[in-house]
Amino acid sequence: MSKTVPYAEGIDANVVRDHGLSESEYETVLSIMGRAPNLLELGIFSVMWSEHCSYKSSKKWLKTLPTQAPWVVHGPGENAGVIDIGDDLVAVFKMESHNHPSYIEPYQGAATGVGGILRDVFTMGARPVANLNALRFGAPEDPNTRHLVSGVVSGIGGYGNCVGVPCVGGEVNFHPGYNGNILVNAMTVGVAKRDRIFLSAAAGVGNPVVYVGSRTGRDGIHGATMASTEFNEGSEEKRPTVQVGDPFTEKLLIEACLELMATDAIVSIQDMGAAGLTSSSFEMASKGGLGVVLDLERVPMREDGMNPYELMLSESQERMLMVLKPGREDLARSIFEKWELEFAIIGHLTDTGRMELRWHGETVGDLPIDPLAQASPEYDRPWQPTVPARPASMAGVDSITWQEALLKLLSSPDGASRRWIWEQYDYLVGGNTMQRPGGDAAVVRLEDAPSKALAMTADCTPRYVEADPVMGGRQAVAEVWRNLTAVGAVPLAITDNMNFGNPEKPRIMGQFVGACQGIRDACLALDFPVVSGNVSLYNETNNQAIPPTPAIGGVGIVSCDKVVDLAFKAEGQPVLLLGAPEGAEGHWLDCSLYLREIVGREAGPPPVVDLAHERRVGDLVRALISEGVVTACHDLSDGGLLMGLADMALAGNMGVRIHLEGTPSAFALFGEDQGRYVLTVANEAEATAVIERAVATGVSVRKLGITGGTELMVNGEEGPTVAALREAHEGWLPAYMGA
Amino acid sequence: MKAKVTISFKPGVLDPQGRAISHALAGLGFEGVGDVRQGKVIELDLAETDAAKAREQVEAMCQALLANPVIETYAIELAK
Amino acid sequence: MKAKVTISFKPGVLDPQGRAISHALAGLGFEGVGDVRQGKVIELDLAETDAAKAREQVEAMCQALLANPVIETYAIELAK
Amino acid sequence: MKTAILLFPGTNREQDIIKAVTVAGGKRPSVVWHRDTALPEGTDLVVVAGGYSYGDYLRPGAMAARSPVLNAVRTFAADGGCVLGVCNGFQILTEAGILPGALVRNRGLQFICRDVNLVVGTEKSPFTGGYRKGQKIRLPVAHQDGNYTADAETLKRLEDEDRIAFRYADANGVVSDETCLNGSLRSIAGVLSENRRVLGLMPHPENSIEAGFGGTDGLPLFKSLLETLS
Ligand SMILES: Nc1ncnc2c1ncn2[C@@H]1O[C@H](COP(=O)(O)OP(=O)(O)O)[C@@H](O)[C@H]1O
Ligand SMILES: [Mg+2]
Repeated sequence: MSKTVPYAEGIDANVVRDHGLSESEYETVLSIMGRAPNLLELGIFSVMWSEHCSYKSSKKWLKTLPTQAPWVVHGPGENAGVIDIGDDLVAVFKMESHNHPSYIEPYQGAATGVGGILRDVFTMGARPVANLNALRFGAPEDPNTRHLVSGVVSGIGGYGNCVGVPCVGGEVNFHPGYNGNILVNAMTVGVAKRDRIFLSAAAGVGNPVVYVGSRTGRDGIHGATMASTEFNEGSEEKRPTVQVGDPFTEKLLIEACLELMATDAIVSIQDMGAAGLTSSSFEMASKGGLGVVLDLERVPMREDGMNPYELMLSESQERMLMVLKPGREDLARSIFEKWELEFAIIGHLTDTGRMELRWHGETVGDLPIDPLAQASPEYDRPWQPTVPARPASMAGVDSITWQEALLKLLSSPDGASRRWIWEQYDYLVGGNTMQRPGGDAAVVRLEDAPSKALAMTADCTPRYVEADPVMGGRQAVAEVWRNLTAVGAVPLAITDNMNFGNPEKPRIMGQFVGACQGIRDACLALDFPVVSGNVSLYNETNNQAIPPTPAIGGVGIVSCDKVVDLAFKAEGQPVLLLGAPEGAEGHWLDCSLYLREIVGREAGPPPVVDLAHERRVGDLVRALISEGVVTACHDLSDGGLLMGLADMALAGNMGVRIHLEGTPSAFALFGEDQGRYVLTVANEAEATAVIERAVATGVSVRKLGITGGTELMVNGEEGPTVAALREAHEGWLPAYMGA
Repeated sequence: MKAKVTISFKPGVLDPQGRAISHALAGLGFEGVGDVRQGKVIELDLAETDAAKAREQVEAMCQALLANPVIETYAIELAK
Repeated sequence: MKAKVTISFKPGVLDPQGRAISHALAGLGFEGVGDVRQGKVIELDLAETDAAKAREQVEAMCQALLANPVIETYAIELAK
Repeated sequence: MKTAILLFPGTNREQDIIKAVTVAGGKRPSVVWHRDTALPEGTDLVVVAGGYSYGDYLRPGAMAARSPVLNAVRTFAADGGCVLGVCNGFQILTEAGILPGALVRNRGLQFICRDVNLVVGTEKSPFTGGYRKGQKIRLPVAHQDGNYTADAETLKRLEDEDRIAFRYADANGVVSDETCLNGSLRSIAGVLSENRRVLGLMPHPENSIEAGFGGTDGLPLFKSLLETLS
């Protein structure tokens, strides 16, 4: 290495800085290369070592998450997680963020987010069977919020509906903490035959490297890099551009890839996600311990005058990279041509362990693959544990009647129905949707094993995580597990999407570390491993970080004939509460939705998640459901018991009469104690049997009352009618959106 | 006064619809069709009768609603 | 040669997008906005260099695909 | 009944139709590629499936309507063959001129996926024979461009000739412009051809054929076809 010539021609310290590499990182680049990198090589280091691709701040902690279980086929490290679901089938799923692009251009940002996560799943040979999305927006009063909601929702719908994957679930929060940084996390679940899973590790020196899908344009090339001197004099045409999604091409790509995957032509395959051709080719070669030669002039291009730098760094959508078996090129070509997609052999595998980039025969870049991948930075960033919040003052908690409070909660931004959103998503295509959006978990029947279904959900309660990251992380996993349990499913595994602020701040890093610890605790206790995930850091504007938001997506399996939902089914059915704390229906109002919306206080520690209790109650509920005694089931979360009962009444269009011990208090009615479920059973005899079972299992149980009537009654006090509940619940979002 | 706003994708931005149209035209046997771009045209009836003021007003509408400056450009024409 | 096709709804056909825009503009405080109509503009790069032939070709494209005669009308402009 | 389903680039609800035909008791439909110029020998029913085709770029159904297989469908329909167009299929059939009118953007501009109430307009067709005229049924819709429009003369003919198969209604079965979810003229959700053997409709009967999966109100449509065409 020559210390005297630290920069290649045309590069200086500013260019290096614009590429996001620190001085010490650049030193490492020099020692790996043994010379100064040219601009193309620098660009490659820059994206490979970016936070997004290298997980440099988060790796240390992600490694602590439990990823094993007998049913896990592939955990983190592949494009998506893979779990065994019986019948020689696997479920393949992952969640991914598209936060920043969605803030800049909500429709296209969200749309391309859906496109990206779909590709992660069908790359592995799975047909996508469902989409979910976890969204966070700023305060409703913020002047940007309405426009962002509208754009993001129509973008998710516009892409997923066109591709024809039902969007069956998700979650949405509004909070001023997201005013400058919305979160758009998309999840896809796919199904494949167990013995037909495709991985990305390249194999076979000499095998052709093939590019398929859309052409490459100048999409999403990093702004900072484009501002460097080299590109400054460029015309308007050379400016980096926002990625526009093309769901039609994505649909063709799915069909073409799955058709080719049914043959024996593919050795390995990898979607081109963030950092496009660079990270896909690097990853394939690196996992296979091989080298690769790419002839970049063969890459199908959308615009004239594109250069190797742009081709390697473009983030154009709807593209894939594959290694084919020799001699299968024509078969593959004919399939992609039939689907009217680009197909180009752009290189081949070598045994050099190097990435050699050629441009019309001339070598324009040459980098060692393993050293680059292995030297990718990993930081142990300083972190400061979050001091758990002190108990909140409960002054003013009783200043409002329960009837008023319930209506207010049901029509609050975080309590209101999301129908306005999910009705813009096609949740029916495929004809397998058993439980639509609006319940605890969505349920989608398996096309190839029609007596079974997958249950899926996405959850996180950021206000809990903010108040106590460990407990909040735990709660997010537990709530996912509970939601799957509530429809009767056996929870199998999760994917996570860790959305946080700037990890260089010890306070933020402390939130991340705490959340990882909480997730880990819950995964271990609930036998609920992490099989895939994504990290999105630096969600900050003007030094203001988002509330820590580890979104969790979960998948479970259930027999179609055992599925239950939350709707009250018939008049006169006993209503039971399982898992309540000793001596009360509930008591934890700290950090609750009630305290925030009714009392105006966002304070206090989150409710305690006792994982042993969680497991005991959940396992009993699931057993009862599978024995067929449960007619409706709902877990309690935001807004506690009364919100839960209101959900059940609304879904069944039927009232309920309950009796609490003592006078109804906000604590009992709206407390957010964890690990609780409300069930209905067919008659008193069944109720007695369930109570005996619960007592024998050590699960607290009490009979709350009985279904029927047109209103919600508590201890003989008349409450709102179901019609009034509906008006409150359904009214807010359409009114807010001006629909 | 009538105004016509033509909104198109910025150069370099992918235009999937335009591409599909070009493809479909080729499929229908039309030869020699190169790049195709699809845009929007919005025609407005304005009460304003002064051309300069009308242009100013429409310019403001484009900024506020009609065009998406992140990916689109627009052109305004006025007519009696 | 470049061609520009402007496609608009026939008079009398209700234009939901135009109506929504007019509504939204009023909501944003723009006054004096009457009828609003939204149409499409399609720009084509043609290999043809003869204007008359190009027009004929584009006319045929409009008939064959670009416009739906049940609800739409079109206008063709040519440019170098 | 031999059913053929058309497959265009981007079609995404063909599996739903295949399921519906088989659940109703029919033989598994065959799939016909958009470039094919002929329908399978002995085809009794052609289904133009819902979902999207060509991404619905330009106009929904525009590109599919100009594909080679549509010429075969046009001849088939002219010879009295039965053709069912659901959602995007309805859009394709109007674009192809096989059914009158056009479908434009929903009144509220948004995509709408929900169950809707419909009133059966006529039982006189191979599709609607399993319902009673005036019967209220519930089917899901999932579309963004389902706003039916046609000139006054066409509308009058459709009504005079009893060719409006389904109309959108409210929960009580009352048809009105205000409750029509997408702005369709005369609340039209589905229309028949002159010979009554081509039906286009926006709702999805194929997503309402099994209890627990969207109800069974769509089943009579497929059963009625099976009865007529077997
Ligand atoms: N928070 C996380 N928890 C567990 N696994 C993670 C997490 N974040 C990322 N991963 C895993 O790391 C791998 C790389 O992730 P990513 O770069 O987002 O994938 P892609 O390149 O396919 O977009 C994937 O296997 C992913 O599942
Ligand atoms: Mg990937």
